[in-house]
Amino acid sequence: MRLIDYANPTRFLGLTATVLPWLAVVTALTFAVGLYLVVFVAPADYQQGETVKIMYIHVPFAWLSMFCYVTMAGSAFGTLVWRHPLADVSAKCAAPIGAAFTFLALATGSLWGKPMWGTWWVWDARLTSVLVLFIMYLGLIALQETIEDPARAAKASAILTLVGVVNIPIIKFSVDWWNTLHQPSSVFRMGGSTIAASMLVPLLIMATAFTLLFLVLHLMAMRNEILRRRIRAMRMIEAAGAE
Amino acid sequence: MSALSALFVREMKLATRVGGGALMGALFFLIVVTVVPFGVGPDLNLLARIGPAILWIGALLATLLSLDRLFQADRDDGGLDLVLMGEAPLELVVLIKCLAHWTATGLPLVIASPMLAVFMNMEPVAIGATTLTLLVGTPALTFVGAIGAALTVSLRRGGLLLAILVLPLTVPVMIFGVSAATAAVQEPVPFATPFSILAALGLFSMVLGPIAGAAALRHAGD
Amino acid sequence: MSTSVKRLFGRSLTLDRGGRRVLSDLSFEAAAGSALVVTGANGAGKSTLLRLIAGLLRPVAGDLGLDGGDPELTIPQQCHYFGHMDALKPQLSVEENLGFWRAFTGSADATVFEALARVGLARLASLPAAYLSAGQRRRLAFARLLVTKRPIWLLDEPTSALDAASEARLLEVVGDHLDGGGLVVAATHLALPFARMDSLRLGPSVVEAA
Amino acid sequence: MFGTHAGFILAAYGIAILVVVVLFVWIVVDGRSQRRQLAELEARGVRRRSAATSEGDRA
Repeated sequence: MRLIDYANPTRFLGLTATVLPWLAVVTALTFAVGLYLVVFVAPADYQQGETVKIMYIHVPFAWLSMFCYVTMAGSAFGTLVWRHPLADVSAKCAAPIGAAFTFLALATGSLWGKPMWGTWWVWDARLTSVLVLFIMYLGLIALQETIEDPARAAKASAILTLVGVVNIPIIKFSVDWWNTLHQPSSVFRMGGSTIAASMLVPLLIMATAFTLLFLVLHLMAMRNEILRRRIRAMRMIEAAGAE
Repeated sequence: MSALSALFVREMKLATRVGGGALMGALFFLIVVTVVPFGVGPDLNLLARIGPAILWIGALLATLLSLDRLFQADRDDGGLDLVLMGEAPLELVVLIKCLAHWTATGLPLVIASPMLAVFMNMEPVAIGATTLTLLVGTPALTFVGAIGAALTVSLRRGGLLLAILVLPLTVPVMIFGVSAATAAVQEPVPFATPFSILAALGLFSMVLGPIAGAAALRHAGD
Repeated sequence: MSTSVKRLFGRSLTLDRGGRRVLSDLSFEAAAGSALVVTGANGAGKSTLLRLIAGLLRPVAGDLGLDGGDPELTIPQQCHYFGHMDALKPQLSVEENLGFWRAFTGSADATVFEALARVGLARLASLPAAYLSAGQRRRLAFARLLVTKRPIWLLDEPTSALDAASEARLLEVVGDHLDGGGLVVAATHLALPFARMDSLRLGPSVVEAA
Repeated sequence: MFGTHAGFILAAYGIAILVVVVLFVWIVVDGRSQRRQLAELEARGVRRRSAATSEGDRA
């Protein structure tokens, strides 16, 4: 765990204060390059036409929806095993960002699906799994928002996150089984064809850009959360000292 | 600021702050609607046909399950005693609490319903009709549910009992809500008739709910 | 308040709770400007009497009356009830909690900040009530009696959870209320040194009378 | 320039930008409000327990 290296939240605040502006600049540059390639260079797909442009954001969102959950699971592990204070902060702050990216994966997928399949939504195995993931994010946020004490909230949501990790393969398997049993024909396969390099390069750059964006947002949210906990602690001291 | 507007503002603050759970109802709604296709299968035509009913059942359950703390929180901290002693008529207090609860919990359900209707593969007309019926019908569910919340205010496990008590009372709202929503897509049946009955039920429950709820709360202390 | 209150009285009050007779043929009289201190063992019916005056419980026989006061209002509407529970929402700040009761109860008296200063919580106005200690919660609940004007104060164990300094401050505020022509009925098992007081002792005989 | 499905493409990019911007603005606004509250508390002379102990450690 890299977070162990700077166990002290104060040091974390200092370090991120110097790193964040640079990271933001790199993110913006990567987006500029990626979007340039997507708009002016990348070719239209011979089957899907120009709608393939949606892929350059849809795939990064789908990737981040999983990456974000992995980040949360790692942080949850850090919370439960090492009881590291920054680990709960990381897990808590990743949840809303992950939910937003998962929502965008669903929304952009729907906007891509309408012209391609003629419907906004199908209960395809892959889509359904992402929807279940989205609900799990919202459930985690709801759990964190319901428990007022951050330490207790962190433990409870860490357990739920890890239970989710154990369950994800089972959910994926059962959803595959459920759908193929009923309706094998309408399953849309994205990884079916190999992607040409002229599309792959912009896609990878966009994926990198969104991953960097996630890092920037996550670090910013973590800084806020550290301050929020400090304020909470200070208010409790103030209440105790005001007799 | 008058007593009742102060009450509305406080209820909204409580609902939207940490632990208030304003959006919990909408989340529950989403889950109910998502689970249905796992039960009935992913057949889009079937889902489109049962879509309005599923949305209505989801909204009904989400409303009832979110109502159990409507008066209980106030009773547990002693605030209800002060409200009972106050100059503001208890019926209006119940009405305001219901309106605040609907704004914080029911309105998000209505706003979420077009999105969930897409999952049900519903036609644009059906989506519009269902959303409209939910907009008119969910306040009725809240007002009727408030009677159950007031009756179960002093019980430890009131939540499930509340649903048992109130579900039969919501049958008329369900019937006319779903029939108005389906009438919009099925040609021969008129939309306006069931819809106006639904609106009438909404207005009726807006009167009945506060009166019955206030009566139940007055006797809860004895 | 058109006229000030003169006298609160109960005649032959009888009250049952859960099939048990808690008060039997009880009469009392409390005059404005002095405190009626109700004492008695646990279960003697002290809290019940206060809840009865507050209109939260109904007697099976007997009646309550008030000389003076606002004829437009019922007795409970002229009472402040300071019971065991604090009626505070932990999610709201100290100021918001008190501000709500000030707006809800009507006929505003002191401002929120004046009342908070009076109970020594002015510094914590913006703090969520969840962070308060038991004694601070109690004082905040008491501040509710200061933000709106009601002539009759019903105090149930008012000094529980308070330290000596806070208790002295509370007694001073109650004394001011009495000086201003207010009426206090306090239930307690401790000796409360009010300047002018009458006492009403609820004995076990009351319970056995059932 | 995006062919017959321009509306869908623009809608996809539009909603992506909207959600990301809302998320970003929310985080920035939240950060400002936290820093403001911290400054208020510090102005009132409230001190953190950990700050006190870390000074104590150094001493």
